[in-house]
Amino acid sequence: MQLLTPAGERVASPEYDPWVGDVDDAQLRDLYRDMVVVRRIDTEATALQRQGELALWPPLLGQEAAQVASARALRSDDFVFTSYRENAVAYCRGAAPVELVSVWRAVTATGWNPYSINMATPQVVIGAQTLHATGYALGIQADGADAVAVAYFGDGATSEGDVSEALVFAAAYSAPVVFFCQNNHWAISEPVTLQTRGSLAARGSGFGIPSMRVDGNDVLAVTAATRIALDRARSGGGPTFIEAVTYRMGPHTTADDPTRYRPPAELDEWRKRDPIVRLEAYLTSRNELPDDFRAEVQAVADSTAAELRAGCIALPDPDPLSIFDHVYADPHPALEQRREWYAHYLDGFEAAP
Amino acid sequence: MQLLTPAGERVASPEYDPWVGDVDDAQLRDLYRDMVVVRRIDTEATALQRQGELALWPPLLGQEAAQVASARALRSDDFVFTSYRENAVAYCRGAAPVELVSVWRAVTATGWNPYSINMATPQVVIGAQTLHATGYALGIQADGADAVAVAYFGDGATSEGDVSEALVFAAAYSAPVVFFCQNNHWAISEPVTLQTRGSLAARGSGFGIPSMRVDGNDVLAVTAATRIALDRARSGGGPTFIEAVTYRMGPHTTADDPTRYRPPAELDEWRKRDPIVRLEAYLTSRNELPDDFRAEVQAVADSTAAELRAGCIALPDPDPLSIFDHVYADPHPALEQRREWYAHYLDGFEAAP
Amino acid sequence: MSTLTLSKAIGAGLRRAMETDPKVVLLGEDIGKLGGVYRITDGLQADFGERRVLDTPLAESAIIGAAVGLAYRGYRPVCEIQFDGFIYPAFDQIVSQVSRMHYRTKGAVRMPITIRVPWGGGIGAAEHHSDSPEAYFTHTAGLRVVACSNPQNAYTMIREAIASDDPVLYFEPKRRYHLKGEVDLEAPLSGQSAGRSQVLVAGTDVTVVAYGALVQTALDAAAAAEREGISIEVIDLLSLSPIDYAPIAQSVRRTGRLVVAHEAALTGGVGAEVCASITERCFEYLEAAPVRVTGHDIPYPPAKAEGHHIPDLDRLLDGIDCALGRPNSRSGMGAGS
Amino acid sequence: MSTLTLSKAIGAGLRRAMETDPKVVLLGEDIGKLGGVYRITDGLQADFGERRVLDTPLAESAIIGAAVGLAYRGYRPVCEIQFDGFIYPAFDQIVSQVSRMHYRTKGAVRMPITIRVPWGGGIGAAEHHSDSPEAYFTHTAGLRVVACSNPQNAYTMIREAIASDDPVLYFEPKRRYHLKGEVDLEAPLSGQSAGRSQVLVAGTDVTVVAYGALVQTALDAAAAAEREGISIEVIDLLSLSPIDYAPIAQSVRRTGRLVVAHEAALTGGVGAEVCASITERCFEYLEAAPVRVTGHDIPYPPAKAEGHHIPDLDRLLDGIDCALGRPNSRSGMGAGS
Ligand SMILES: Cc1ncc(C[n+]2csc(CCOP(=O)(O)OP(=O)(O)O)c2C)c(N)n1
Ligand SMILES: Cc1ncc(C[n+]2csc(CCOP(=O)(O)OP(=O)(O)O)c2C)c(N)n1
Ligand SMILES: [Mg+2]
Ligand SMILES: [Mg+2]
Repeated sequence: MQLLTPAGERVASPEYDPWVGDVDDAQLRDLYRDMVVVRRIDTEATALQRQGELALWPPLLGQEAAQVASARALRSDDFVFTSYRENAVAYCRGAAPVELVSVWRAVTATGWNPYSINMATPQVVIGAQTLHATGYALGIQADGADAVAVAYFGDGATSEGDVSEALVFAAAYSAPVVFFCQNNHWAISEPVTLQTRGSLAARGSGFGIPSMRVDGNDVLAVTAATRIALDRARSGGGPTFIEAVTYRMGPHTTADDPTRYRPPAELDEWRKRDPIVRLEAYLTSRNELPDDFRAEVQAVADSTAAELRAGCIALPDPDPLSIFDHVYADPHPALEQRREWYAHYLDGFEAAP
Repeated sequence: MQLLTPAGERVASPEYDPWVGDVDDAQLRDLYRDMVVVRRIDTEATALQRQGELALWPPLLGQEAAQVASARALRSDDFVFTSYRENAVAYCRGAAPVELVSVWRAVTATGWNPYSINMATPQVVIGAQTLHATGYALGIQADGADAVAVAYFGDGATSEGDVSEALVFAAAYSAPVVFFCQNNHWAISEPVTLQTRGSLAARGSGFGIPSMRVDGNDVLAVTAATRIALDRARSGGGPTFIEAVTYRMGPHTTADDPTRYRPPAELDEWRKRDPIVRLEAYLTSRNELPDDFRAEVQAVADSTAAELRAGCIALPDPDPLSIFDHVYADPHPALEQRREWYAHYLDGFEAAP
Repeated sequence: MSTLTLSKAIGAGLRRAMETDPKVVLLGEDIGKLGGVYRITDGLQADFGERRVLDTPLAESAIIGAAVGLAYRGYRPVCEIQFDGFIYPAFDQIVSQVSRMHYRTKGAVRMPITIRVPWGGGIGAAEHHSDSPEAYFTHTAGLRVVACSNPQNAYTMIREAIASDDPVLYFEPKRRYHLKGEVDLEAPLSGQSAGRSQVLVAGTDVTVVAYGALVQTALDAAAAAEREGISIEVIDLLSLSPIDYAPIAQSVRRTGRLVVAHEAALTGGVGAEVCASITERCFEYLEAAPVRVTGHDIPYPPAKAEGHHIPDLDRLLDGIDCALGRPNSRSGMGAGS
Repeated sequence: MSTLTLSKAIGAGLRRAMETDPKVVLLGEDIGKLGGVYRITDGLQADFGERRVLDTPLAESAIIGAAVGLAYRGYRPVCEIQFDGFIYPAFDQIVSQVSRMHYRTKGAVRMPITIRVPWGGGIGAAEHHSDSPEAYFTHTAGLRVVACSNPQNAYTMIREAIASDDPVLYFEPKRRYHLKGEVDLEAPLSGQSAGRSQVLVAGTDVTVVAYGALVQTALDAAAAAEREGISIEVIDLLSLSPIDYAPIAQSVRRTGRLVVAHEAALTGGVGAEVCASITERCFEYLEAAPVRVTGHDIPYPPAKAEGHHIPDLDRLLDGIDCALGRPNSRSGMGAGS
């Protein structure tokens, strides 16, 4: 599915247009702003990593449309479970800039309280979160609520047994969950063709789940697909599988060197389909991207980046004894004792001459 | 796909008939004999369990066509990985009757040497063997051989992550493996509709694997499907997924009581599609099931059952110290020492007055 | 007071928990209409409906992973793993998700998940139906691990497990499912009791620590030893993680001798931890090295030979003799080198 | 002799094994073109082809399960698990299949599978990239478990692991990947050496047992203690299952004091087993309770705090003081009750 061509031309679609009928230029400009800001966040975080302020960073460069458009389609009471690369999703859910990087600075286990933005902390174990989303959806169902659980995951993740099991469970119970797969063509050094021969959307269908394949660099297509899926889930229609076809334009993480495995021509090809450029072209063609708006967006991006940087650098190292916090919710005397011992041990150093 | 109706009428199929063109009445009688014998084995083993001679038995009643026709389509150098219910497959591969029950008498970990009949020992962990078959197929591929690995598993198994991962791997490498799923409609007390909304064959397709749904109680259809799959695998075409639709007419195991969960009408319905009755009807309609042949078959079945019973009852209890055998292939002094200690411990009882 | 079997006591505890808290939901294979292969959940789906007692597709990782999501949403899922040997497909979800989510979210997200595991050997079962995987979980921070041993504690502990805001692995000794006993259905719950080991028999010569099915064997051993004039103190761990060492240490300070018994393999089992911890606590009081009476370091053998694998009364008495320095099977064998 | 880093030594060992035996095949995520995230397999796919060095789909259970099938067919698969924390999805295949297949088939089917695990903390990594799961495997009969600690033993032991007809978990201490050392590429293999612990420093006052990354720390501790006039004997376990107790017992009979160190959690770790086993063997020789210096019973913490979790030189020296009864952090704290 494509509603905006790479050149920024609007393609009519009798089937999908109704789903984005209300998306006017103002809304598109909002999406544009989000995308520019998250790209700026991404650049800043990468820079912070290069400067030694972050231990690692997984850039989302190129996946802005897939993440922003899908996240903006959600209601605040929907609940999102993601992998580690969905920083734009977290931004749209309301995470503060510094909350996006604190985990990558290795000073905390989580950047935010999941209940404050209705989004779980990033999941590092590939695919595991798809089951959490499915279970959460069972809870929504039991509550009789009309919220939706959304699972974000990558093309590589589709090979993990957990993802297939999540599809099985979701289908079995018609659970209100949206499986949002960002096919960014790579899982570290492995091309998507190693994970599947056909499309990933076909995978979803095989589990009896309505599935869509959309241009993930097209904000309108992603919006339409996400809305269709959410609507189905809210109205008791069960799960949907969305394959958003996009591209990881950067390295897997800042520790990765894609030149070892990726043909440069491929990247060049995808540069032409840059999601921001595309929306820019469309809005420009409609004279809906005036200079003052661009300037405003740039200002927001810059100030967000500055806030991110300042917040990041100011993040304190964790208190040594905090490593004993929250292992258990109920009291645990043995661990308390260990903490006391360790405090005593540390005190020994301070006491030492 | 169906080539023989439940009433035993031959249905022409331009697509599949060529695959069973050579299956003449003599061959059908052979399949008939196998089915009758394995049903007799099944009955005898169930009786042995009721009499306390076996700890447990998983009957295959109703699945004779699916197992016999597929197993008889294999070459001896193909390698088979099954679950616990494929006793007819083991019989066709050449397992002696007593070898089918020795594990269920709990006196040994395996009934046969896998290399003697090119079939792995039954797998109890649901779905695990599908990965073994896939790995074996990678070995065939690396050897440049044209053998095929075959994985048998149930409808319930399709929900396990391992089975999905096996499909992913098989597709990724175009491995010469056949996934033979016996959809017998139940996984203990759970109907297949809990495991999937659509057909299971659709599941295979979703992984990019050519898939077929066949009447599993129809020896001809099963033969055709298996041959198509084997031919594809041998000629470099990669994996195939076969859903053989059949029915578990008995309990899950002798420990199970299906009246707790299964509508009796369903069983009645499937009795009308009994695979043996069907082939009987077809052969009888062609006057190809003379009384003397039926008598011969009955004699083989009875003598096989007698052999099974005699062999079963004669099986010795395991030697106590044998529990230390084969834990490791290379020497393991610590375990040797433990064995010595335990022998010494046991000797103490004999020495005691 | 009611007389119940251990299995019925668990069922009664589940029912009670479901009545008390609408957030308690059950997930597992065949737990609905069938009531589970051991009928523990018999009647619960009929009474509480399909939304609270979920027959799940055949996928253990998903059972636990879905429970994580339900807990995220404020539920208290109780998962049944059909047999001990089928918990491994869910291992990743248990050790990387269930055990760490509260830590990962700095306490924001609780994981009040109970994982019920019909457990252990001695029932003549097929492969993978007699495993003792408890040590994998006691080595995993963030989990609590308990093992019931009689109808009363089975009833109380399942309720406590469900009431705990932490994830609890609840091990049920299959071969004691039919053990009968008086159960006080109104016995008070204790937030602490999950961590409290219990002295069942007072004694002065040797401290015997057991849990699960072997508690009964330890009681038998105490009776048998008594007839020989040896006084055994029997302690039921009840909680395997954390272990409440106070009663054990007190006991060993008096007896000077310790025997720990379990069905699981010797190497790296719970016995190793108990022996090491008690040696740390009671070194000066020990009159002999603590003794472990355990399964061998072998895969679970064919059931006809299982009596040679898992410790029985004789093996335990032999271990007690060893702790007492009396003639025993290890005498003169050396303990390796 | 060549000077190699530990990581290059493993790569050299893999290459040598592949040259020697055409049945050796490699499986793992990103091990082909990329050469693995740690570049251990760098260049191997280019030289041996895609049929012998398989980049696999992203599925750990399948990597191990496929290796089982390859072993069935007569191959010797070497699997790379990308990071310690990602071995759990394969847990079922490892403990229910790999470890038991030889037993299950009464020796007919061999499982010469090597599972390489980049392992442990201290590298500032994200969650699940610093786990120490070795005790799960040492508790599992049918597996062998080894841990290398320097370039020479890394090279020799990977070759031995691949040559073994048993499955071997091969743990690679990530934070020592860059450790350089002389490697004799022609050093003889020993069918036994996988089970042989090694005395690295002779000493008389305390026996310190370590493995993997902490061997280096133990050597540092021995040097530091020596400056204080304390003589430490350092033993590298090398094999965690089985453990070769002879050198340790001999040492403890002389020193009377034992310290065991590991990064993994205290409870149920390898240290518990070593302490229990050595107490069994050397009870009369022990002058103090064996001491464990280990990670805490917590999930792996954020990396900026990892130095407070995994033992370092000071923690080890503190443990040595404890074993010697010298003033130390535990003095006056009691060991719980
Ligand atoms: C269970 C597990 N195995 C391996 C890894 C290591 N790993 C981290 S990211 C990654 C690739 C993921 O690819 P994909 O799902 O396509 O997501 P993307 O990185 O492209 O966003 C791998 C193999 C992991 N984190 N978890
Ligand atoms: C991993 C695992 N989980 C649970 C079980 C318990 N169990 C044994 S058979 C069975 C049902 C299998 O159903 P299916 O795959 O349809 O095979 P069938 O019994 O119908 O032949 C279950 C749940 C098991 N053996 N392994
Ligand atoms: Mg990707
Ligand atoms: Mg079935």
